[in-house]
Amino acid sequence: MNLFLTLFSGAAITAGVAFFIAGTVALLRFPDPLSRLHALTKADSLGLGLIVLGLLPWAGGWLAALKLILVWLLVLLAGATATQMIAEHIRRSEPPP
Amino acid sequence: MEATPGGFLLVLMLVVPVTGLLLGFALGGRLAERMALWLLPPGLAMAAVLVAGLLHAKAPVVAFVGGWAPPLGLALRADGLAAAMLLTTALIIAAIALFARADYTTAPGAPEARAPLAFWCFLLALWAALNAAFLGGDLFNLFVALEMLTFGALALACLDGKATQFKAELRYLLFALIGSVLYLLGTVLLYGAYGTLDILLLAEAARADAPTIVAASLMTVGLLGKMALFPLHLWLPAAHAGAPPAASALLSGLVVKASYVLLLRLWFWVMPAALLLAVAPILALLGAAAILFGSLVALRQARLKLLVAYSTVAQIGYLFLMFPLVAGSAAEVAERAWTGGALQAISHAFAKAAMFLAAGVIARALGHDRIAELQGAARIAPLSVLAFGLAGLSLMGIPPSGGFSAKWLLLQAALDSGQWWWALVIVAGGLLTGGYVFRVLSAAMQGRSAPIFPLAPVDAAQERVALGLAVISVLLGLLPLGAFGLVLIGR
Amino acid sequence: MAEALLLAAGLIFLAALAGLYRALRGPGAADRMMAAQLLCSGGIAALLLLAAATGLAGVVDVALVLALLGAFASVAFVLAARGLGQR
Amino acid sequence: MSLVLDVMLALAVIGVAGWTLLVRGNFPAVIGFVAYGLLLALVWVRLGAVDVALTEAALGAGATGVLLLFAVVRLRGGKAEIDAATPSPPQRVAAAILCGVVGLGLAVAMLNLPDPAPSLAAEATRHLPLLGVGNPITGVLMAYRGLDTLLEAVVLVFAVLAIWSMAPDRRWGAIPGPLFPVQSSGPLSLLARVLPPIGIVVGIHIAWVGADAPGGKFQGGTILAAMGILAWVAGLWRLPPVASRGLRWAVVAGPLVFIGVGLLGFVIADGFLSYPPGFAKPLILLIEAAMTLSVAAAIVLMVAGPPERPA
Amino acid sequence: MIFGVTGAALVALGLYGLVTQPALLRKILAFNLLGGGVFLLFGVVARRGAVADPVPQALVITGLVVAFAATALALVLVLRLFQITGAATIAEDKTPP
Repeated sequence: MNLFLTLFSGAAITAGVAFFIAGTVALLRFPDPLSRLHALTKADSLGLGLIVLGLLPWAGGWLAALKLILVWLLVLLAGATATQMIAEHIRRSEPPP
Repeated sequence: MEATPGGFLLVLMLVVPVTGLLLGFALGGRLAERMALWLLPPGLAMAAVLVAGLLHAKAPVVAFVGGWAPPLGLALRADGLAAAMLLTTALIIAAIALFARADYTTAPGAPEARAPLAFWCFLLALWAALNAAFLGGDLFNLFVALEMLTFGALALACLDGKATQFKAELRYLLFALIGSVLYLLGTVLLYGAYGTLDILLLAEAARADAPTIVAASLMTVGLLGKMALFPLHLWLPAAHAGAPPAASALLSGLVVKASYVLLLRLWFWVMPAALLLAVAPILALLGAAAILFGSLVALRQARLKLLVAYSTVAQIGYLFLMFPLVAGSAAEVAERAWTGGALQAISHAFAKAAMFLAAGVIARALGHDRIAELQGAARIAPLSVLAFGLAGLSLMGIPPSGGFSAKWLLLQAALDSGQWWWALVIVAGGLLTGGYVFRVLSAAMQGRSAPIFPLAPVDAAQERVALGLAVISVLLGLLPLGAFGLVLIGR
Repeated sequence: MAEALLLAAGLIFLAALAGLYRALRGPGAADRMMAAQLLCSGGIAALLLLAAATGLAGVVDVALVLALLGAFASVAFVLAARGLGQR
Repeated sequence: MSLVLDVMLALAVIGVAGWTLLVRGNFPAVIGFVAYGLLLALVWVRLGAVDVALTEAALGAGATGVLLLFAVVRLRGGKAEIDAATPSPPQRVAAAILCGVVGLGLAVAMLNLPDPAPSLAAEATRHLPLLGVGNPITGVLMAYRGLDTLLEAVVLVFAVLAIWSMAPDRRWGAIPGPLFPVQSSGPLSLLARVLPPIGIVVGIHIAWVGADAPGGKFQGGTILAAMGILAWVAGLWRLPPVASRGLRWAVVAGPLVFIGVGLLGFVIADGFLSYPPGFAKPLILLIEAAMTLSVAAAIVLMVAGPPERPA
Repeated sequence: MIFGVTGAALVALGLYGLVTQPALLRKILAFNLLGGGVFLLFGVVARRGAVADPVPQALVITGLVVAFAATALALVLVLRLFQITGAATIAEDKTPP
């Protein structure tokens, strides 16, 4: 059981790290702001979600686990709203050619 | 060091004005003014009782806040110097409160206005901050006290809401903030080196190693910036001259002294004697430069308030002459120099407060403060001109006055310790001071015959307050020197 | 286990730092805000991993505060950028 | 591994600081500053100072960042004037040398601190059972160095009043800060409705656990303040005017309760700010509760600024 | 000790910015950078012993609050100066009043 959990966590966290790195690469390489934004938020909210998932079994207590999930939900919420606002800002300030 | 009976008095000296400020702010309007005026008598009484108790017991009063002894806890200590400064503070605050009643009163039933509320609250705030700065026994606690002082002074100085004030006070704030940061850097190094920030415990432990030397230099530069010793005086003239008269009197008379007392504590308590001996001549040299430079520039000022502010730059210089005279001198000479320095701080506080208040009254009456056009001032505001003159006597060091006693003691100590060159500076400074005070007085005395009408009526009560402060600065010189044994207690 | 978690934290942190390069370059305010956002979520992830690795009490709370204020700061950034654009 | 992480962090902090100083444009500089605060919070975690990390994240990066950001929007300085105030190259070189000397001196001093390091850790922990609190930092802030904390609480009141008193006379009694249009729909409105309830719970949680775990009034109060500011910028909450007595009592309640409990010590214990055995924890919690409210109110008001629109 | 040197470097950087930056806003920003460095030194001092010393950490919390208040106050002064005169620096006026 324990081994299984460890493997599961390892996989989830590795995947999470990979998503973060992908997000950064996207931020650095993609040509226009909107596509960068698109790639970035997906990457980091999913990446964080996977890491939280990986850490959940080790949280030690349901309160601590709840806190982890809350962190993730907050980041999701922030990502969703901020992204939309940034997108709106881009649209306003840089009209498409 | 143990806590002593009577320590509760020290706590109350902090808590009473703070509570007054909080309640005054919350209740607002006329009650803020009432609160400040009500607290003057108990505040004065506490300071007087403290001084009397100290003179009686001949030992400092100590309180451990919350019962926690240093190094873990915080100590409040009132030695002779602190007690003398506390009484000076209480007297000057009371005088300024009486002076300001004419300017910042709220009529019964009138809506609350900005300037009066801010003035009365910050008067109490500055009082609390000054008390905290004189009583603090812990270097970090003193940092918080200095920050309180900066904020309060800043708010009072900007009270008129003029752009020139904002500019001058921003410059002051930047100097003060850099000063605070340098001071804070010193405290972190001292904590790292000794594991305590209590002044007396540090005094027992201090060594002359790298962290201590770096800490001492950072803290000294920071405090010198806060008290505007030449060449870090750039912010002072505009900041002090631009403020409303009541605020200028507080800033020039008292606020710079808080950093001074802290600097004394740092060097004469905390730092090892060897370091002090090396640094004292440098400080005194800067002081001498401040005296000569400040006085010369004051002599050339066209505006009365700027002249008074540059006079502060010069008079601060005298405070530093005591460093080499106390350090490494025979006990008797050191005591004389110490008393002279402390007396200079006190008599300058009274004299400069009187001068700024008098200058404020004159400027208001004439509608300007150009020295060349002061004719008739002596007829419109005779008591204010008299107050200016008396305060000037004290600053010059003409007997009998507090300033004379102070400068005489420093002069004697300089000659007795064989450092005659400081004596020359003292004499030259006195002559230059005479020059600029005389310039103002002669301009104010002119124009006896031409009819002159004041722009605004002169408030007799305000004139009397200014005169009262000037008289105190003179009377200090009539007290027997033994009375100043107070400032030697706990040295 | 702890070492592996630290390694993961380090990698994520490095990625977020590289993203900060975008903030250095710009060009628009939007890119800078994105970089700050990435640094914030990267920081949160690194903190969660650190908390698991060291077992230090309260580190998750720091992540929680960052998550809350990160959302708040992004909103403030956009509002401010809007204000700049309008004038 | 930890060493690598620390070196990386240190380099990042210095790099971001340098960039914040040098970058053209105020807006990017503030973003740089927020990133700097975030990195510092990580550094504090690495130093094992979780209480400070919380404070840095909430107050240092969050609240200060927003404060600076609002200022950037409202300040747009003239170019010529900036050039006139820019120091000449020789002055800059002199400043660089001077600052370099200070930095070098500090580094030397830090490296020469005595070993073993003097520390009050044992002493601070030893008396904790007497206070009934588990977090030694709360012990220092609320008991051993309670006076520092009291004065600092008063400094916040000073700052609020000082900021208000900078307003023009005719604006006295008005509502602080600029006006934000009501957001009835859109992402900001959603966030401003969803986040504050969560934030308030988290803020109270952080303030509450402070007695035994990292947290406390300043951190919790800052989070509450951030939620208030969010509701304010979304137009969902109107700030009360500065004439409001309720608002003023909210600002001074914390320090007043602090002083009240302190004075109570004269009667029921050994003097000012001393707690009677057995009652230390409830009294500390009482002060913390009142202070959380006041800190939150003070921070909202400091971010909002002087009164500027009629009530 | 890495962070000790970092703190010293931040202090030097912040001080340099505070002295040389012309715009007031940037000076205030530099002051905050400087503050971060100073507090970091406190943290390093707290960390030197075998057990973390809570006293310097508590001092930092106090210091952070005071620095925040100072920043708020300075910014309001800058803002008011700007509103009245349009000035964003405290350069000496060319023509004395």
